[in-house]
Amino acid sequence: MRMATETGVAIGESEWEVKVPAKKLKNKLHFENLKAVVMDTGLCSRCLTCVSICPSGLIVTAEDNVDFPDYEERCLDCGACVRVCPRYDYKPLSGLGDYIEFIAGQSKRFKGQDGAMATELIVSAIDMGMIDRGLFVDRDERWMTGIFHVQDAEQLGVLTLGGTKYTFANVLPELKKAVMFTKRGVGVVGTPCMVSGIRKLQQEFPVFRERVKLVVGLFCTENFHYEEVSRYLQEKGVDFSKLVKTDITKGKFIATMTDEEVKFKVKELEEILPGGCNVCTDFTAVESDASVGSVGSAKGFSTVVVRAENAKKVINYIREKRTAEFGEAKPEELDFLIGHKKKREENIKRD
Amino acid sequence: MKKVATPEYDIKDKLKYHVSALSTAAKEVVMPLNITTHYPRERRKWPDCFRGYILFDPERCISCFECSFVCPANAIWMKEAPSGRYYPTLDYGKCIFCHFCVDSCPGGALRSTKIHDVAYKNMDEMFTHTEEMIEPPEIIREDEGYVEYEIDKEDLTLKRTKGKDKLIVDVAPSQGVPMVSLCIDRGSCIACKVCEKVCESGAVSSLLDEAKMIIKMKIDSEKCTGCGLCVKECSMQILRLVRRE
Amino acid sequence: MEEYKNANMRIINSGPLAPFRKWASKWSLWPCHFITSCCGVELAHAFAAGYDGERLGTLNMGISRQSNYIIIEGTITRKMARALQFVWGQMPDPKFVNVIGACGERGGIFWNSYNITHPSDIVPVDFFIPGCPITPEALLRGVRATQDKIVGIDRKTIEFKRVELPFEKQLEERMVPTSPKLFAPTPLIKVDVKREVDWGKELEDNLKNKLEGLYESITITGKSSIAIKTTQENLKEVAQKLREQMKLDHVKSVNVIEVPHERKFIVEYIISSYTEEELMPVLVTVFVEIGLKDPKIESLTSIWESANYSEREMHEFFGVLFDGNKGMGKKFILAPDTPDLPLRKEFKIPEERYVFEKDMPLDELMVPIEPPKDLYIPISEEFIEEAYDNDEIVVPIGPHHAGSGHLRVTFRIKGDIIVEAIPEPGFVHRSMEKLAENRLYIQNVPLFERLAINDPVNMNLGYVRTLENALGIEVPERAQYLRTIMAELSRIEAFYYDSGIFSLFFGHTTGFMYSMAIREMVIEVLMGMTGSRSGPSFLVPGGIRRDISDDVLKLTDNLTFAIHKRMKKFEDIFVYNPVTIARAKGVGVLTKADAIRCGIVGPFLRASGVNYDIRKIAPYEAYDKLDWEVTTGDDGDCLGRFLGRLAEIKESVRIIKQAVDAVRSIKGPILSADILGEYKEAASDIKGNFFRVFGNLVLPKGEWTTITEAGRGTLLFSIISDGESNVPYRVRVISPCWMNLRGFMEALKGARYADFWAVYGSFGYFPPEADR
Amino acid sequence: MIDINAVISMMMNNQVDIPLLQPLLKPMLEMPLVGYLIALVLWKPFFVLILMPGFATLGIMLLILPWIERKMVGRMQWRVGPREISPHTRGIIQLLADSLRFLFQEVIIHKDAHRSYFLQFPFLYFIPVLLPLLFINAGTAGNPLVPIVSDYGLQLMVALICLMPVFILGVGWASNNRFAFIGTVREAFLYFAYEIPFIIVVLAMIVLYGTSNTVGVVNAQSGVWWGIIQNPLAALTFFIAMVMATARLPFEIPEADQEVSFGPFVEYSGIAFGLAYVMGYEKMYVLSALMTMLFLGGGSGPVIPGLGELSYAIWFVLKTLIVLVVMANLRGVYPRYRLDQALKIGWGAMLILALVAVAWSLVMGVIL
Repeated sequence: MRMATETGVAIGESEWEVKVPAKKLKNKLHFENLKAVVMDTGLCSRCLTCVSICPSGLIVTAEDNVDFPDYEERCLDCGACVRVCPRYDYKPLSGLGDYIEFIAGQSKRFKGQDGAMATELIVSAIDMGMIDRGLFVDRDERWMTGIFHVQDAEQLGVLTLGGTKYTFANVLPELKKAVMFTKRGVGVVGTPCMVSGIRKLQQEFPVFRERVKLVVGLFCTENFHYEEVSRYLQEKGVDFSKLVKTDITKGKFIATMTDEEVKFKVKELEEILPGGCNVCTDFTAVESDASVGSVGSAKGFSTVVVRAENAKKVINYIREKRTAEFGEAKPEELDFLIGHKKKREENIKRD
Repeated sequence: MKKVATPEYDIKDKLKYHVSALSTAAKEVVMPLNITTHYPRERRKWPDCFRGYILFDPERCISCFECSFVCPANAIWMKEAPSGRYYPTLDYGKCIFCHFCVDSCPGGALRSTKIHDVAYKNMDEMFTHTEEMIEPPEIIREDEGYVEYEIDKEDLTLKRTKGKDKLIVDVAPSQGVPMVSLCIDRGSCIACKVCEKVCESGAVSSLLDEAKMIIKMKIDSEKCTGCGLCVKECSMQILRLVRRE
Repeated sequence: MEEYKNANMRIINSGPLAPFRKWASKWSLWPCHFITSCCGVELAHAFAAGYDGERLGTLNMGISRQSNYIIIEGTITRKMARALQFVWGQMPDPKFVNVIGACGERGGIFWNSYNITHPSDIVPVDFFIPGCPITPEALLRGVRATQDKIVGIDRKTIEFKRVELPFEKQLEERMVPTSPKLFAPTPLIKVDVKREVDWGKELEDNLKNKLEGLYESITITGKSSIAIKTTQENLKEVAQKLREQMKLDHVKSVNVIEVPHERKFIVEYIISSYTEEELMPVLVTVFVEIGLKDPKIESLTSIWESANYSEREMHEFFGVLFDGNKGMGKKFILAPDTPDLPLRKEFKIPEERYVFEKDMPLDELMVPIEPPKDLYIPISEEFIEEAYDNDEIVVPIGPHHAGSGHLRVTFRIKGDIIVEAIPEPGFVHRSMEKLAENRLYIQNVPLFERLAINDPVNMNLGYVRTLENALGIEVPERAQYLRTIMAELSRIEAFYYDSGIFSLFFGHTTGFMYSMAIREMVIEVLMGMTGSRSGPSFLVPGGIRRDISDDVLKLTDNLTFAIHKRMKKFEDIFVYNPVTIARAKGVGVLTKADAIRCGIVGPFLRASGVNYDIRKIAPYEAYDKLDWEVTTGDDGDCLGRFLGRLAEIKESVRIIKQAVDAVRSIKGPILSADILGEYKEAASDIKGNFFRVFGNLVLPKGEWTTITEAGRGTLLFSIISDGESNVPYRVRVISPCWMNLRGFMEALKGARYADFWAVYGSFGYFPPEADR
Repeated sequence: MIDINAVISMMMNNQVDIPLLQPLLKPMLEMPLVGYLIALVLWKPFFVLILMPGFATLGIMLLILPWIERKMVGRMQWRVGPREISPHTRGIIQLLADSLRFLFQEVIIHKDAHRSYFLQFPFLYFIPVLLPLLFINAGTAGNPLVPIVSDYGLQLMVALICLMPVFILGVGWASNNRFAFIGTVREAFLYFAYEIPFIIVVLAMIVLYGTSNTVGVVNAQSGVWWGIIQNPLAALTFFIAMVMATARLPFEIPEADQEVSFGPFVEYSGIAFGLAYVMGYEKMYVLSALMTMLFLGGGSGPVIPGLGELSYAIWFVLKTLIVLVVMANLRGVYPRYRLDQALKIGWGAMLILALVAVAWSLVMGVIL
């Protein structure tokens, strides 16, 4: 990339040591370990941390399931995937976590699902120069997710950036790219599993520690495989070409279309619930710098749980720039969903 | 600013210019300023910097792929030699003789000749294997002499010399700035050994210490040719090329 | 294909008279020179005074019926392929085919273009001659090889010696490196990146007043360039105001940038002025953003006629509908079977490969291309009907015609007067803009040189200067002078090529030979400097590739004296020949108003009386340090254009003389330290560090537009970079000939049929440059 | 019945006498058949028409002249012209190779062409080209070398020459091609532009010489009083008309290859084109011969010892050759006029010149 053309690089070292993770199953490839421990046991939350770190870049998502075709010969067996997988030795987190501030906010600049505060946070961080790019989940007209590197508030003119998508997105692989391209830092919005994946990456690798500056988590009940949810919704009579937004409130799944609305109980979606979400107990992205979600605040507002200093800085910046207005949020409203997810702990089979 | 007006000819000028044109032609018939090179029987003498067919010296090649990367026509594809290293092959069906490759070659393994007049019967012959690029090729020479264009303050004159012009110029092979690859962020290394696998000179080595469960990565700066492939390929971008002290 | 070849040989060898047949065919190969692209220039040299192919009995014919030998010169585009089929089919047996130039073999530098074909799929090729462009000697070698083949001598022209490669220690199985190209994910594309320069405040305010409430933003994007963002609705009004109140009277470029991930097109008009003294160097960019779905925008042709052809081009490339332009929905540059909307990002062209796998079949080296099947009729039936109703005849000239290179013009002629001339460019469209989007910045240097191989250095300079402006690099003084010398030499080359063609169009072969002889001298000098006859990719961002020795400079100095003798003879026998004057004077007149309206450029604009020369108004390199004059004229007819350029060439000689004297006293590096970075050793010769220095150039974010005065006029490069990828996001090239095409057609109106060639020659129209 | 001896004696009385060959011929003439043959060959009319300056010379000219043209123009253009085919003789056999190649090459007759005419015209063209030679006088004042002596020789020649363009028109019409049509129309336009001055000039010379008998014409130019000296204007006009008539540059308008790609001949290939290609040269030869006779004193010149009357023929051919070469070399000097300009010249300057020439002749005629 920026090879020797950039001047004044620190003289590095020509000898160094790297620790490799211990293998649970000996004389097996690391990936096979991962496969046995995480994927086959249905723990995999498809956060794609392994995909992002794999040096061979050959771990792929086939039909939304993480897979490594002919890993026997292609795998480099470096163990990176094992090092970074948040579920490899899984310590389920739950609850609200500790926070500095618990507020509701509504962006003046952006129209989103609710308050569009996730967008607001990232963009403000860009404006204040903390980061030079934020990762957003974009979707095409068929609601396939893609990642958008936002570098400028103007780019938020692309309407499909806002709004919740209840399907998985390859955020972390793009995060790797973003980290390699970035000059100041990267901000990212992700589901709780992704957040913990990022944290794992950061604790393992200084590069991510330095360059991922802002992690915004989302309140997440569950997330669906694109194939299945699309099939399911089409059965329900949802026309993707006309679909405007999807939302879950009051235990109801609401798909709003240009002309009509399709509603049904979230419970019904249980049947296509992925295994990873089935064992996920984290609703509020406890590890994030700031969590954002609709629950717990008035209509048109989104709840913001500020957990870390950098997020606090951004909030203050927003306050002084007045790009959003803030209101009261009620933590107790979250309790139901937190509890709902906490119940999933028993789905984890301990061996 | 200078204005150019087109001439108005009256009958007198017309006659004048008719005469001048005719007389010029007549003069040329009598004593022509001939500048023709009788090609098959004699060649123009190109300058030594002429960019023609390219020769290759495996001793100096560090397999850095730079010739292949820089080639605008993608005419240079690297081929694995018996020794397991990659050497360039050249496809004259694409080559545009820009010699970016020659200028790129840090070891000076590629060098230029003045061979340029070749006709192939089929396109497969135009692909030149590495083995064929080492020794200067034989081309049909029907020439008994060579012509030099000599431009003095008066005019261009042709200097004809008997004997065959030497097409293989020996220029000193270039030497790029010596570089060496180093790791600038040991912490972020995941020991994927891509650098080792991609290294053409075997300078990067890794040693697994079963007991302590660590891998010792090592770049032997003596062996390192500074080809920069590891730097390019490192998935964590933690290697850099720096000047060899 | 093989059996065709054998059939020809069988004819040659048949009958009791075979020996005579062989002998006759051998010594009487009349090439119907199939001028298709750059290599035509070197073909001209091979058959001109320098090498005189006629010695070998090969008399250039140019008419298929009477010739028995095709020399295919370089690129065969999808359009041209049809002409090739025609011409080859019309030639009487036995006939032979040579292909010269890499483009005609495995595609050369255009190997992954969407618009080329491989001649070997279309006609039976007897010999392939490598080179880009080939040297005349190589071409004659091809002729010799054909002669040998005819008389049955079968020998290889080159014999390689195989040397076994040394075995060393076996390295174990290794990975092969990936491509050096880096594409930033979802890049940020902005054409109006604000830059801090102490310029243009009052212009900005002026514009703001004039366009009150019509613009969204007005940004100063650099020295003497300013960007106005407006909306679809207001665009026309803005244009109107700029035209009337600001005297911005011509369009330099119409550009469309597709940003798929933001679901938008950016449509921009780069406009400037020929009438306002202080606005001349200013580039005003007016742009709007429109949605990706059925993009539609109001055409500005009614305001700026000069935008006409560029709009049609963009419509063809991107599918943006310019509402109100007559040419919408018609094929203009592309052939019927070239892929639609080729410049959209979703249209991918083949990727480079860097590794030759073990026992890989050789035909994988070539991108397989389906040769066109249908034969393609350009003229619509009703057009012909209409013509006949008005008692006019329809005469299509070209693409293969002794008098027109590779441009097709369809005439409606009443009596002897041209009523209407419909141009059809694109026979040499090699899709440079698309290719440039897929190559490293440095790899585009030779690519854009192929715009006009007879004016190589100026093309080269235009692109390199754009990179330098973007990177903010100051070229060392010595390099500046050397570049000036080369650029002027190349200007002389360009002129003498055009004047050669001009005289040939008048049937005056002597003028052609003299011009080519003078070019031969210039080439000798350029070759001494760069090492290549007409493809020196010698200029690089930050300077030149290597220093130039003093004896070559001496040679250059001599040239500036010696050239006059032969120039004089050329003038005596052709330029001031009464017949030439009679043919060219008062023919194809472009008035000043027309010239500005059609936005023609360069010497042809000056010949119409506009004092506009970029070397003066926005001096670059060493032009402001030297003493020279702009030449203009008032007549604007063919003769005026021609004599104006002639006078300009004399100025060029002056410039070279001064520059040579100056550069001798200037010592120092020829590559700027800013670009060399830590490779300081390369300051006088890049050898050995080329890729490391230039391989990973990344331009700063934004649009970078630079205009250069090339041999035939304004050469505009507009590079859009995202600031992260090491390949350009979009490159827009507006070459002089492309801008002149409109004026060319304008000048034809009302001229006589035979005047087409006078006008053609006087404009020095070089289709490869126009079609890009 | 014909008395063979009468015929023979008639021949014998009218022989080209070549002193050098006399000793050789004497015994041969004694022999029977061979004698007749020799007698026939040396019979003046036959000799002039068939051998020199007649058909045989014409044939050789057709092979040599283009070569001379290409070499001289080559010199003019700082190059060499045809060479490598026979380096030592400077490639003099180049035209042989070309014509052989044409002979062996496929003749394409495209489906829109009028087949029969398309093939006939190039051959028919020889008639108007060869017939004028019947009246050519290659001799000098006193002893003429002329096949047919006729009081209307010049008129007949002019009539036949004026027939030539008709065939070109036919060729163009037969090949039924857009460019052929344009070229043909141009030819037709030019035809009238040059024929009239041409005829008037010939008329002027008839007035001047007071006879239209080719013998008389040559007799009238005895000594140094060649026609060109007696009436230079006429000579000049005649020359220009000649250049126009043979469509040489700067009047190479009907078959301008850049503009109409050989106009009438665009569709011709192989030997058919070969014939079309030499048409121009045949016409050039005939016209130059006429010019030699009218203005350059026919075959007048110092008698080359030993060759006797043959030397006149040689002088005649040499003069013709000079005229030819001058004409051919114009190619290297001049670009091409536009059609309307050529017409302007034809109907304007040349016509005036021609009329002035007539006046001049009248004056001269009165004076002498």
